[in-house]
Amino acid sequence: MTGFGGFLLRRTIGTLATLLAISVIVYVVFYVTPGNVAQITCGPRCSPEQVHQVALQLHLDDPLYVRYWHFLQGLVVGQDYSTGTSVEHCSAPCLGLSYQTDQQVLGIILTRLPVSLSLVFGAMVLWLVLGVGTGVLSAWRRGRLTERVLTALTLAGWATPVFVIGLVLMIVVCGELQLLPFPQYVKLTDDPEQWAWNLLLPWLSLALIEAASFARLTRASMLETLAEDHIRTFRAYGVGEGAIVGRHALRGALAPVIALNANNFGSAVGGAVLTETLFGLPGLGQELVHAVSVVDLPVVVGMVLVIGFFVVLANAVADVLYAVADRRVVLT
Amino acid sequence: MSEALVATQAPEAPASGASGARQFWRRLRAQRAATVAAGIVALLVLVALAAPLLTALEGQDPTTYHPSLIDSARGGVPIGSLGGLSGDHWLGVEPQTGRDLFARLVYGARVSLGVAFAATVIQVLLGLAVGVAAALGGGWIDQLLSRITDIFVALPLMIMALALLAIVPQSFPRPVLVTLVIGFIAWGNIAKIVRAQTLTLKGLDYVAAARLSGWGAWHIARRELLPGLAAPVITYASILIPVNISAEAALSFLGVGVKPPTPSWGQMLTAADVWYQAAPQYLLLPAGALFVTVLAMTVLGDGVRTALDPRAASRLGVGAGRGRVARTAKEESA
Amino acid sequence: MRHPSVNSARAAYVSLALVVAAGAAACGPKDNDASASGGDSTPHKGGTLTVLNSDPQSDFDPARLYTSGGGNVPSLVFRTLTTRNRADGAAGTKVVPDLATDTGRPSKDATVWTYTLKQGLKYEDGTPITSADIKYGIERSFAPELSGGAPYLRDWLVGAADYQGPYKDTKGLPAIETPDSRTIVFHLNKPEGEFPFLATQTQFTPVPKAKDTGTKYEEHPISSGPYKVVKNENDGEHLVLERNTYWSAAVDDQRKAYPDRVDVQSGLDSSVINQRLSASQGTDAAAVTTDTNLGPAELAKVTGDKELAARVGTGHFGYTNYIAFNPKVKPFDDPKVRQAISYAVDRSSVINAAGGSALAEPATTFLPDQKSFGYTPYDLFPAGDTGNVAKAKELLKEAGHPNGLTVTLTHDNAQNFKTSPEIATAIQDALKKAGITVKLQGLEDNNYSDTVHSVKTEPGFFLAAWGADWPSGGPFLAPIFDGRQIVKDGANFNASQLNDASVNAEIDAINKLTDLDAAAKRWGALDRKIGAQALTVPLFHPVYKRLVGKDIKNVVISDWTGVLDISQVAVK
Amino acid sequence: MSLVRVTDLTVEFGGLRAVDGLSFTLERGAALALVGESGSGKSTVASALLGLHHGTGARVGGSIEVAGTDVQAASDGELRRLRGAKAAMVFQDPLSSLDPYYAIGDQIAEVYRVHARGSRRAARARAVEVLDRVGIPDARRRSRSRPHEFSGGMRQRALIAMALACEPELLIADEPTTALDVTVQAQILDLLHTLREETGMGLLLVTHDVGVAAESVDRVLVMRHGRVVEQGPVTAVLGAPAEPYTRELLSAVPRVDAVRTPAQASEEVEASEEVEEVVLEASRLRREFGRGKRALVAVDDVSLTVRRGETLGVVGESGSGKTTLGRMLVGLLEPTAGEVRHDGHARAGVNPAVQMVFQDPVSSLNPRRSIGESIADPLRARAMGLRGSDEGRIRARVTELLERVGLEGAHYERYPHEFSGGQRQRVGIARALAADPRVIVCDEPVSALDVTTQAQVVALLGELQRELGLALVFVAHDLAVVRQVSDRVAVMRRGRIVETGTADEVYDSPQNPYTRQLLAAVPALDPEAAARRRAARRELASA
Repeated sequence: MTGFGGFLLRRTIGTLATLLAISVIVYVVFYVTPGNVAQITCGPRCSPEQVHQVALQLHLDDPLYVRYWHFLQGLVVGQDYSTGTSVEHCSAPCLGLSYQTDQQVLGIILTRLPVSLSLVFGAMVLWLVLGVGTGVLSAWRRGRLTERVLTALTLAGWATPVFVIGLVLMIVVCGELQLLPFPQYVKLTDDPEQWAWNLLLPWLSLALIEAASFARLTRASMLETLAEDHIRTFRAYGVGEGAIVGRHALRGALAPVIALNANNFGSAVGGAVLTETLFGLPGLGQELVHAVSVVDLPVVVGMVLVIGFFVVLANAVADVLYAVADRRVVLT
Repeated sequence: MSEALVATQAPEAPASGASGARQFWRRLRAQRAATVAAGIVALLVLVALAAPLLTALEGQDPTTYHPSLIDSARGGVPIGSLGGLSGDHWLGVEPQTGRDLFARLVYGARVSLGVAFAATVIQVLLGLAVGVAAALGGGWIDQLLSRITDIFVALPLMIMALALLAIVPQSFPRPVLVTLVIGFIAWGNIAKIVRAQTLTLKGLDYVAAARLSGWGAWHIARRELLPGLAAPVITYASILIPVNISAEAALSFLGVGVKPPTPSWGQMLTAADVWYQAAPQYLLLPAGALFVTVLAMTVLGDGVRTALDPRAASRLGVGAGRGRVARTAKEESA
Repeated sequence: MRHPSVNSARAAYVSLALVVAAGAAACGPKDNDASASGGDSTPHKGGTLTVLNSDPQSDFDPARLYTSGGGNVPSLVFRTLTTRNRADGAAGTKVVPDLATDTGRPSKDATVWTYTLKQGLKYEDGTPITSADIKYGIERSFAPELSGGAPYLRDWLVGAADYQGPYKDTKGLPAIETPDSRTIVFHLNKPEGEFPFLATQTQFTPVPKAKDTGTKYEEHPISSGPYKVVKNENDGEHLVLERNTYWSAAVDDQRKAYPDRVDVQSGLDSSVINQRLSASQGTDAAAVTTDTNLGPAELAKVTGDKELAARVGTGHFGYTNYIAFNPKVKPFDDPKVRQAISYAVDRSSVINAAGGSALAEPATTFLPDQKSFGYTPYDLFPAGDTGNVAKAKELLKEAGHPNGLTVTLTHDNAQNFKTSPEIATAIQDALKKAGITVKLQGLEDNNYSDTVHSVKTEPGFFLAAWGADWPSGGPFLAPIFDGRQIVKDGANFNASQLNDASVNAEIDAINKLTDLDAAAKRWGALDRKIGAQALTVPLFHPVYKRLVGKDIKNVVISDWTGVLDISQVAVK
Repeated sequence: MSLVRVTDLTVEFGGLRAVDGLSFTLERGAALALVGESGSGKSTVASALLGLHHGTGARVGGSIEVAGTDVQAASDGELRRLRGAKAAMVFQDPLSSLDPYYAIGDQIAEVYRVHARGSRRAARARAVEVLDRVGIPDARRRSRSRPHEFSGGMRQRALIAMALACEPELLIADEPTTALDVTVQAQILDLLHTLREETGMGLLLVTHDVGVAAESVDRVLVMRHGRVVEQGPVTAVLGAPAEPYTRELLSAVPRVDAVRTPAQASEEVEASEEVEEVVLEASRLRREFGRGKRALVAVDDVSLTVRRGETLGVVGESGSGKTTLGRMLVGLLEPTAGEVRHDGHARAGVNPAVQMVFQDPVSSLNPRRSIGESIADPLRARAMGLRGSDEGRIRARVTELLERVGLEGAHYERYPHEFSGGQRQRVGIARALAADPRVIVCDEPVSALDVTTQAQVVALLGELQRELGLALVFVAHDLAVVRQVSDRVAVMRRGRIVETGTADEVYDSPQNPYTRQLLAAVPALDPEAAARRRAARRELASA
């Protein structure tokens, strides 16, 4: 299927170009951000001399293009850093070291990525079930009370910021009703059952926000599909209403849902920062907000690239799923 | 929504044009839910604009502290039932500061709605410009603009906002800055929708007919494509406004939104969520206001989209375009 | 008011002596012993203590930590020459020997200090602790890669100003001599009577040169205390300590170390921490926090519930929130204007903004209201509870501003520093009554610290706060009012840029004294003398109220740290 | 007991009465055609037989009995058992009548398993069996492909296969071949004929095309405004119609063999001896779509000329490139090679002198603007140059054009959706005229219209051509209509012109075998002739 190979090649090149452009944007934006990085890294009571030493060590006084060149070098060849007693080599896709913690940025990302992914994947499953489910129900019960109630509920979820829903849910469910333990992140590999229990609330709060847009989209596209001729054909052959809605109308609604899902999934990886902050999940978003506040450029660039990568990846996967679902679409 | 988007008449022909706009309003009024929603949105805008008048009526203002009305020993929780609800504090007082909640909610509407509307207008205009240009440009223009759109979709709004809001000097008015930041970063999706819709419209016969009658590309885009784009853009805009309100609230949560003492619903929500148990009305008021705004905007959006399409006239049984044209005598005889 | 854990210890913009962010909930008001509800209150060994924190234990390296008295969690792993007396209230502000046999023997007018190590001190791997390790530990703190510690060693040790640490010039610091494996002598460039206080900081923790791995040392530092590090994830996000078998109570009478294991989790949201402590489910029953205060909202709920109220500890720490003036900027060069503002301030609405009278006490003196600081109460420009508007207007008229004036108050935007935006608006509202229109200028976290701490860009009128590196007037008044500590081209904390010869001389004189009580009285008098110039308007001292799990026993809160001492707590 | 018995059936949607007291019977194995124009209610009757109006808010009166089931009184369960098992229905547009997301075999299997218990595998086997029965080659492999991978004809065969799956006693076909090309239409009608012979299945055929009816049924029922105009054996009704409306209907049907009546060829054209100048000329036009391997040649080396006052007919099946050619002639599409010359000089891009009338009345007018505005478009475009273009003059011109095409000036403010298909095509013509063109290219202008409306629009075009001396290029797939309007005809196949000449030469003595095959497939009005032609086709196919 050279078509698919061609598509893959074009998309990879496109992705790389996009990510490179993003890294330039982030470097420029954060280069002009005020805040004396050396002073912050060195500590509040450092003398000007000490601050100067730290600035030299982190190449902070180099011009922008030199620092960006170092960044690119790191990506391709890797970089050497001195830990004082020895020299540490950070191998090829090296995103540099955090100014604050001297940890390899790639290491920070790899430890935090599974947290963000498990939060967003779980939330994605929930918002698909909630959103599409509500959409199907309100399309089926069109005009009746159930549809109005469902629409109002999903809109309520959508209108309330996540940090309000999250906290209220937590206080009620974990605090007063004590149905669930307070969320603490447990690695999936360590204990899958605990992992799921602890992430249930964060998933729910994130999903409640996104469910509304899926409900609206599913309802609209299902109504559109139900008005099409082939539904009439199957009715004329005595196929039951349940099968018609379940098999045919829902399948018709899947394609746009896939496209919207890709978009929401991508932005959720970065955007779940509020949920991560509230529930204390050590994810990408939380660390990114912290890194921005202390102007820790290597961490910020590394994280924004990873998040950007997931957004672009999510869109590419959506295009492929779209083409698989609807063979009429040709992958460009 | 700027009038240009909604109007369906050709500018040069005032006679039939006016009827186009008048028909739109008749079709909108014919839908009960949309009319109620339009009323609510109008009320909200009025409240936001007349904030000083309303607070003067109540005899309060959003910034004066009332230490006497809060119990300092218990963390500053308002004294009295329902959060200090009283004759001169219609909606009670704010914990810790004792400021009048009604005044803050009303002034808060200014910022939240102002930022949301303005940011949405920026996103819509940018999305329209890029979307239409990409669809009509074709070839490498399309590729370039689509790539740029991908980049902006990939940039996490929160993080870029955090950085940008830290860079701009303090003299710059913060609400305007927040609007520009949200407006200029989160326009990717609408550009994609506009591009897709323009591509479908471009293929229709009546656009080809317009080309045949000699109109230039720019004129066709404005007169034929834009009205066709109005419906999907309005629908998406009615989704964007609530998203932008929440974005402002999220920025306040991260401490970079609108700064005290300017009140905004986002600010109030950020402060109020911990008071969920001790002073629940402090949380329920802004959250309720937000919910009503979102509901009204969504219903109004659907209503406007239906009213924009003349074919709805027959379904709604109102105004021009609702009847069937009988067969003319000449047709019979031909 | 809470905020996602955005600031890390070292990013504290104000020269906050305290390494761990403000706020902790100890158990029970100061006077009665913190008895867990029901069951006997005598502490027993064993069990696991859980610590729920907002800020991570980042840079867990003795050279990089900026602690007050050796810190809370760090002092479980890093023993120092001297340490703070682990006792309730004022008794807790004394210095006592730790690795050394005494608190140090001053000579040559307190410019030379000699210490001798106790017998039989061992690291977690059984190797003996030597004075050379202490010397190397201090030298490491000068390396640029391991920056972050307190400035005193650099200022006080002879020839230390431009020392670049052991990695660059290997011959070490001559100012520290180690005549034999148990003796160590410090040579200072000027008399410092309070050197024993400095010796409590983690820079005085022994680090064997053979085991030093530079910036990697923080992942597994060699413990000299009752616990050793068995797990350190995400640079202090999750820290697990277990018993150090080579530690013995015989050589350490300060740390009780009842629990077998200490599990320090961080990155949690402050309202979540308070919810978990009040619910006390599962492992949270044996949990405490060392950095999260009860917010005003939670306080309202907690004070209503008898059982919960019993588990709230109150602590006082040497810390003052105040308004700082920069006399080089008009109109604040005129003392009458500064006095007018001092009169007009409404401390009750400021305190409400800071969380109410339970979380903040009004302050009229710059020094904190504790004996160890030599607190001598004075209120030179009495504003009463809600501000003296008449006096303020009168002074303004005299200063030539009959119909009031307009000024700009600069403050930090971040919510994490004691809700400064809300305090700024409280002050704005109060001064309005006195005809002073205040415009607010909120700056982002780092932007604020850069602007405020450089002589060139320092605003005329801004919110600030100061904490004690150790409970004495010295570290409180010297950095702020000593003319010689003004830094022209770097981080300057002498906001009023006061360079008064008599004040400088008095500071030097007090530093000579090794009798700390006498010194304290002198610091109190100096505070009142500086106060007369109305260079600052003290606002309030914070009060820490923190919850503990229901199974926690033997809670000790000293006035040194204001928070429960984790080395005394028991869970069985 | 007859297969279908309908007695004074009435169906009302809201205030509108679509079917007004209709009675007829259909015996087992017999075939009845419901013939009528759009809006006559014929499809409503067909749907009523399967009770498809239940629950749609329509009020259905009278009694309907299908294969022993009283549809009016039947419960939902009984109705579901009736639909597909006893009576099956085939619809008009094959592309949209199948679910695009599922393989064809699965869809047929799904319908089969509703009525016949049996495993999934048995159902799929049955699907392959019926697909093979309706003549789809390599049925097993093709049953796994999706609807869009089938041609129009193949999709209609699949739909018929779906109907056969449960061996119904009655097959209802609602305009089964309207959307198909004439050669494919013939194959489908033949298929229906052979299937009825083999299974003895009854057939109810709904169509607006009298020719199609003549080909394949025993009895005909003519409908108008929901009432029966006339019903009886096909030879009687079509041969000697009793009712005036039936006669009018039959006369409006364009005949392939009808010589173009002299009235249309006006005298003056013969009078002027010198040859009319060429207004539009295309030389060696070529157009490719896509790049590299997947490139598709739509138009391959086509040359033609159009003189003033002359109508050139371009006929061909779907996919022959006739529409692409039309768009290139008008300048909407850039040719890959070759050029188009207006009045002797080549000019790329659109040219006001050449206008176009589009096929689909729905998408040819901007739904959001009144028709007056759309017609005024070319006037305003030209007026852009003149300062102070007078609004009144434009409005007067538009009113004049509206009346000229048979509509009223007062319709200026009305919106496109308020007009019928025929009326909308008239608006399209008015818009084309507004630009005072010398040539109008009509792309399938009447194929979406009823026979009577079709005749009226064609007559209008003829009048305009004579009056204004217009040159017309008439692109269509219906050979009969093309013969009726064209002076010269060009037959296109796979992007090339295979035959050209005067209408009489091409229709009466076709040289090219493809033209002959096309002409043979056109349904004849006379049933006997239809049977003879079907036999001839069968040899042609089997040879």
